[in-house]
Amino acid sequence: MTAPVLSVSDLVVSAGPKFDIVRGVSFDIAPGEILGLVGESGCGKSMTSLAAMGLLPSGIRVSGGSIQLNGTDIIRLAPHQRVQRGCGRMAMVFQEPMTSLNPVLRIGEQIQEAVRVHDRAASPPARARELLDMVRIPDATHQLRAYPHELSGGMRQRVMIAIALACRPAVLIADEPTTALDVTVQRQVLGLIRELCDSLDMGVLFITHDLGVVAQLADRVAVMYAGGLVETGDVVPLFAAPRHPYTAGLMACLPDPNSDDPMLATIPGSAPRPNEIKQGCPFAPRCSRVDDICRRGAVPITFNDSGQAARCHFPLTCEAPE
Amino acid sequence: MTAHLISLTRQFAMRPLTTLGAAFLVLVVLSAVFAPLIAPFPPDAIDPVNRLLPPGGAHLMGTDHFGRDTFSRVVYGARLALLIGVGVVSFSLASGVPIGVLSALYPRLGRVLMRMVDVLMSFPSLLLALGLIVILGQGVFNAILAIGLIYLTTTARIVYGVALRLRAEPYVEAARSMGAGTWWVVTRHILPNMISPLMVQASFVFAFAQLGAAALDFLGLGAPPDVPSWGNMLAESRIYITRASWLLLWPGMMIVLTAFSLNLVGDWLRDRMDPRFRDVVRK
Amino acid sequence: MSELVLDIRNLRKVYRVKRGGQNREIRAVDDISLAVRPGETLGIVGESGCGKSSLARAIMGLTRADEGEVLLNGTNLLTLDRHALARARLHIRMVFQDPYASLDPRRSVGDSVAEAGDIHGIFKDRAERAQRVGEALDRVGLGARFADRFPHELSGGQRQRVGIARAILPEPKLVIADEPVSALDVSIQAQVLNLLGELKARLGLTLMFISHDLSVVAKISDRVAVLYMGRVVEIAPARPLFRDPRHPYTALLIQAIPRPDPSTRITGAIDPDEPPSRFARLEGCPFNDRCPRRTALCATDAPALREIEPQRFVSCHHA
Amino acid sequence: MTFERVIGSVAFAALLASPISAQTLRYATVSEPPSLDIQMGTATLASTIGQHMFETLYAFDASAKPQPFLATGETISDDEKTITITLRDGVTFHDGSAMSAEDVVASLERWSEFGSRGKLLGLESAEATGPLEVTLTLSAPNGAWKSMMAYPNGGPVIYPAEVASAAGGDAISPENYIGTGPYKFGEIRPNRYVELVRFDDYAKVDAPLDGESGGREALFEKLQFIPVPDVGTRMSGVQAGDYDYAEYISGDLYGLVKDDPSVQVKISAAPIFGLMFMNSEAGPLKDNYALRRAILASLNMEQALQVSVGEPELFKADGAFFPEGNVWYNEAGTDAYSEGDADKARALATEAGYDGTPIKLLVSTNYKEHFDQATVFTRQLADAGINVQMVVVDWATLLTLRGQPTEWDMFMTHHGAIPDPVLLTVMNDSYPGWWKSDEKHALAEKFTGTSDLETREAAWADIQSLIYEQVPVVKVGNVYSFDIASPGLTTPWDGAPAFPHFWGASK
Amino acid sequence: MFRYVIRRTGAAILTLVAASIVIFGFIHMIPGDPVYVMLGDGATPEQVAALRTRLGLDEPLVLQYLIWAGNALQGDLGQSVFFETPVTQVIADGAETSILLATMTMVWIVGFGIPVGVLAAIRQGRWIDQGLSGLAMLLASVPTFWVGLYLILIFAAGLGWFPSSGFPSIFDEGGLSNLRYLILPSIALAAPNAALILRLTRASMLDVAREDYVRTARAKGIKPYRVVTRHILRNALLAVVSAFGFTFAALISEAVVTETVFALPGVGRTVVQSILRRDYPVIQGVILVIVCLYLVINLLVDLSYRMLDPRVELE
Repeated sequence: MTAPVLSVSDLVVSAGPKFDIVRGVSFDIAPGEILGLVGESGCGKSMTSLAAMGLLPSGIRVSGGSIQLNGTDIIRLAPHQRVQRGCGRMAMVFQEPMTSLNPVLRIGEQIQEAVRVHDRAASPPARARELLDMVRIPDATHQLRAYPHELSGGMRQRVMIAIALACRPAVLIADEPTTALDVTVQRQVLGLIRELCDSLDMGVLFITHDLGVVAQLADRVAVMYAGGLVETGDVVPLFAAPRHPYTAGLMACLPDPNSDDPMLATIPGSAPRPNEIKQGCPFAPRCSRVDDICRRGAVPITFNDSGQAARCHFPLTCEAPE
Repeated sequence: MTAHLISLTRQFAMRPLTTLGAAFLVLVVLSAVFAPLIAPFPPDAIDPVNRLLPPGGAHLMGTDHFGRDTFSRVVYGARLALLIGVGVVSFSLASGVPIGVLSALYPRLGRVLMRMVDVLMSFPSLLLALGLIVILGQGVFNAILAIGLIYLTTTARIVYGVALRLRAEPYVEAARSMGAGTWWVVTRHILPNMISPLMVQASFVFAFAQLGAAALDFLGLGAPPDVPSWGNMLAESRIYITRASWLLLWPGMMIVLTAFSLNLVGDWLRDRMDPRFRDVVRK
Repeated sequence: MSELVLDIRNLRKVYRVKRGGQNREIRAVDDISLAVRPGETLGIVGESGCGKSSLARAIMGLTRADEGEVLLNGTNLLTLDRHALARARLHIRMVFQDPYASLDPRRSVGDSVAEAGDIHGIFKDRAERAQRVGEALDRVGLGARFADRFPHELSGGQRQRVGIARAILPEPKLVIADEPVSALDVSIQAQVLNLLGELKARLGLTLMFISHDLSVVAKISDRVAVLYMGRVVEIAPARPLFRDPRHPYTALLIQAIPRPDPSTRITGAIDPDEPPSRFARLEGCPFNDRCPRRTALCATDAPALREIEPQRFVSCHHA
Repeated sequence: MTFERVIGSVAFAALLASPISAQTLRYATVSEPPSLDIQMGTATLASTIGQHMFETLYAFDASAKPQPFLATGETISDDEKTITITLRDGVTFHDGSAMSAEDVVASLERWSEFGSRGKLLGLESAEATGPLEVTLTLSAPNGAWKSMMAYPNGGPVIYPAEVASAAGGDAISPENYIGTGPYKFGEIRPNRYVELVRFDDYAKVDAPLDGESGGREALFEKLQFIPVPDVGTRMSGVQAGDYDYAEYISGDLYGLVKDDPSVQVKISAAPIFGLMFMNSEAGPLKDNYALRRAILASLNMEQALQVSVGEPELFKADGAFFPEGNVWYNEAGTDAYSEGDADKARALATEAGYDGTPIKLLVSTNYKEHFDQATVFTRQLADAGINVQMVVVDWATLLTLRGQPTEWDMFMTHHGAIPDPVLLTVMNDSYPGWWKSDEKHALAEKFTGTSDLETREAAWADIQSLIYEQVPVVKVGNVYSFDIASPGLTTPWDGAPAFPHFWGASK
Repeated sequence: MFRYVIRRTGAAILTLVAASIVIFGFIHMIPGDPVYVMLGDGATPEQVAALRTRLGLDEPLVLQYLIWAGNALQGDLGQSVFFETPVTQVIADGAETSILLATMTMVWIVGFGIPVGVLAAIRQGRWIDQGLSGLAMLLASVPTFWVGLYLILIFAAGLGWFPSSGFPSIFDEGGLSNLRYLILPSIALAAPNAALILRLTRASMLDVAREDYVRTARAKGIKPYRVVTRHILRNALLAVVSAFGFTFAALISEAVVTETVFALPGVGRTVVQSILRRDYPVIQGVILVIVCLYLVINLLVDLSYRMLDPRVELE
């Protein structure tokens, strides 16, 4: 197994005293691997990614754990400090392609700006064109002179990826990069990310709420609920046999047009807000397998044979005999 | 309710300056209401022998060139400040809100009304007020009208902006999809949701009305000069600036502090407000 | 054939905008005809800008359609006078996309649910009003005690239930749900979809369900209409459509749905291929640019919607 | 370098860089001057500026006696109706032409026909009876004729005949400001200044300067009259050396400047006095002389003057309409002046049948003294149970309103120093207030019908008593305004004249 | 672009016409009579009537307006009743002072308001921000004339650093050093407006700082200084620029008072004086010119805004 490029362990992000948004998250990403971090809104997945990028909003800070990029602890370093210390090879693509580009600067300027920061040897215009080619934007020379508002959402997201690639990242964080796009366009952008991940051998942390996207794109999956990871594992076994009741519930919720059952499975209730989380398993109030023990103390992580980890007292056993 | 009160108290504690401002405003209101009890002298009692006395002794803030007690006049001045503020705010809201709301609801009418507002706004505000005063004649009521007209335009603009946004709100759309008429939409949805931007606007208008009234008074076209207003006190005392500069200090401070406090409170209100409207209300 | 609840005939809505000094048209709704039968759920699906929201708004009278008819139980809504139209709106109700913005933050849940009744004065007295509101809230699984709460006290799923309660209170003939679950988390989305299905079964609700998510639409609808650039490109019962799309666009759409199935992996990049600009093409099939099956005919002639087998309508020369 | 030092040094350098020319007199005026056509208007400022350009046939000497100026002398017929004036030879206008009898005739005709003061002369005809001789025919003897001819305010200054006859009743426009004075018109820049420049061909009277008469001499190259309405600004401007002379400094500032070595104080030699007119045409005061006397009795002028003027050196509560030392000074009727007796006033008011009807006192804010005095009066009258309502308007509105008898009962104004009682506004029947009682007319006839000084003095004393009896107007008191000048400015006079003049002045 | 300019200009002209009617109508509603004021105390009714006829005040209002508007189009704003000179000349005489005053004031506003607003924004929440924001609000709450009076008291009468009042032309003796006369007035005038610009700059900086694209810029690894100058400031200034029209109107209003306090021979004081003198033609002319100027400046502001922001299409 190759060494992870990004290693997050026991990350805690707080918005104030006794107000933890991310509660002890750990994961590793290997080069050329896409880790799908999946969870519902407010579960802390975006804060995890922003913490990793050093872009937490003011008032929110990392209060525990470590984040290592190629073995260097980069916690609490803002991106420009990482560049100064030579560990800046991490980039991020955001959810909203419409607002994530500066409206008054041409595409070319915005890409070249990133090139200048990271790649002093390269000629910015040439490199910018190269980057646009990499993200398969046709007619690159012309598009470099375009303003963001002249491009479609899908194109903008490609530009965002081009900007991210400017630092030749070891790790690319993509925070719901396709949520705002139409499905047909989403498919194209996902394909691009897969290809770049493979060809550039980068680690990708792909954050999404969409299990379908994770299933088709990610190599490994981490499921997040109420600020903590509930389950991690390789994509194939995890989707074949989720171990955490929450993961299983989520999958069941997805409408399957091929099923004849008019009703969908549901998870009763809704996810707690960070300040409402009580002792014990945060999923306990909604869990069908809940027992007294779930409401007390820390929940242990259990592993199965295929390395699938779940933080549950009563993980679902595979139907297949062990 | 108590919880609300506690959170309010906490918010004030976070902004000590705003708290001081609010306290000052309470003080101004109290002096306006209880002026006869607070003021040691009638505001128009003339005592030429004791004119232009420096602060101290029986006259806490000294006396003016008539020998009138400055402190008493400052206290009574709060009445006019309050009257002007309340008057201008009421006038500008009473006229600006219908104009803004109607313009937002009826785009055709709105184009005309907003163009008229543009015309009014293309006049420098003080000149507009001066012109009106000269036409209407001098007087407190006319000063209120004149200053109110200035803020009619800004209020109408802001209300227009807010109403446009509210009109596009899905819940307004929902009501319209149920067959709600304009009156229903305005009274049940638009006006109730406009309260907080209006409160912010009102506090700023109140503040700027103080400055506007002071400027009118200063040019001799505001409240009649026999009325003890802070602006009049400044205008009267201005020629004594080198000889009795304290005469300008007290009423000037009152104007500044009142406007400052109102601005602080307005800022605080705005910060508490729905962020969607913040950029509309901010000028 | 039973009487139609809603019969849309040749509906057209064109926005005119100035661009580069020229008047250009966006045909948001371009000659759409659709019918909704009693008790059925008609799904409308399409990508952003395909005209699905404009269609809903035109039916609701929130924007004025340029041409065509919207017949509700045989009455053309577009020719009604203001008062008659207002009353007609009691029978045709809407559930909105954003559960946060579609409830007035200053009105209690009860007031919001009762609003349509209040507007039209259908309650005899306060007691009846309270009772009806309670019933509606019960039906959506919230309970009458929610009537006194305010939207900010509710979760997203609860708000959307309020939105549904508001829609069903006047016992409408038709409910139009415009992306009712797209702002919700998956687990909540399932709850709301179930609720709609349940209400449909229990109240015999007739539903027009609009969404960009074909898998959701297919799940809940009896029939599905696929919209592209303001036109219906395919109408068919849900299951057959999903299994065997006849229009190349429907096929593309279905193929693009991310499936929670790691066996259908995304392996590499595809070249960009995006919906064309929303400005109207003047001739030919609107899908012409992207279509894998296009021929010379497609560039010149716009295909009509035709019934290729019972219940299946496709607008494609090559279907 | 600190911020303060930067600012300081910049300012210092700027000050060094701007020497103010010793050749220019910079005079800070209280307002923008109206037309400088002296014949037509009576604005003080117009006279102050205009007298440097335009000259009269006669001029007052230091003892306020008219002396020949552009004239050299006159003969008067026995019936006092025909006056033959001989003119000084060699006087040239600013346009280079020589002054002739025609110019004088045209000027006097225009003045007597259109000038508000000129009408009072009663000129029947003026004829050039020689190249340098003019014969005037009056409709009736007028004892004040020579004073009227010498008075520069609204007075008969001499213009070239073309200018005078072309203008007729209209104001002469600036390009036609052509006179015989030591300074000629330069330019008017609104809000900035009026500039006069030295007239090099000035024909100086060959006699020492004596008041306004005698040899006037232009020692400055230019005179600039700069409008500076704010009194504090006028004062600090002189203190800072920006202006050489500033008029109308507020009494309250006297204490600040009287011992200041950076200014010289020029107290006016000619007091002005406040007047409160009563309405003889309409309203509750129309012919209720008793009520008017009640009002008079309640007023304490000392207080009013103290408030409005401040410094005791600058006012005198004097009921006589002419200052002590003036030929027209007498104390007739002044017992009733400034009694300040609320009880007496109350009794008088009751006696006059006063029922508490509000009495409208029209006052403007443009003149602080008017407003201050009105405020004090209102208070004093209230103490005597007389209900006065101040109607505060600006001066322009007051001028309009006071022409409408139903709009007011009393109004505040002031009066400048004048050479003859005939020029008192209250003597004019058509002046707002419209005092035209039979008693007044009888006495006025006696007063103007002769040029015998003693008879006229006696008649004036009777008129003054009548004023205190019928109270068409209340005199507030003498106010000695003061001007200030830079220490280097030397003027040929000590007390500032009513219209400060700067011939013979230098710095 | 061209079409846009045409359209905006058309709209501005319409506004101007409406404004001119308002100006004309308002002024004729004013009670008080310029004729009385002109002729002074002793005027007779005949003189008054004669002068009124000469000034055309007897014509029907509509005719008077048409004549006035027609002449105004030809650059003739009539004769000042008081000065007996063309109104255009009266305005030209005040223009130098007012333009210089406005320019100097704008220098303070831009030179102080924007940098300090930026400083406050990048130190958001710290004591320096709280101090500056508080100061800004205080300045915005101070009447300009009061500041003016105290500036005179301290810097002119007290320290003697600057002249207290008046303003000789820079073309007269003293030349450019005469600008020192405008330092105190421009500071008094700038104070509240600079405070507003400061607050606006700060607020829009903070707004922009919350934008996604600023996060993108930071994610690129750009230094904070560059993020501020290149991404935040540039976009924030768009909002500030659009406020300049408003600032200009506020400047004119307050200049009326400031010019009165400092006895500056500017247009603002001319207006006040003319109102008091009932000099109709001057009031009409000055306000018309001011409104014109306001519209032109707003047009320029809009145009420059549109040129700075590529999102807005010029059509």
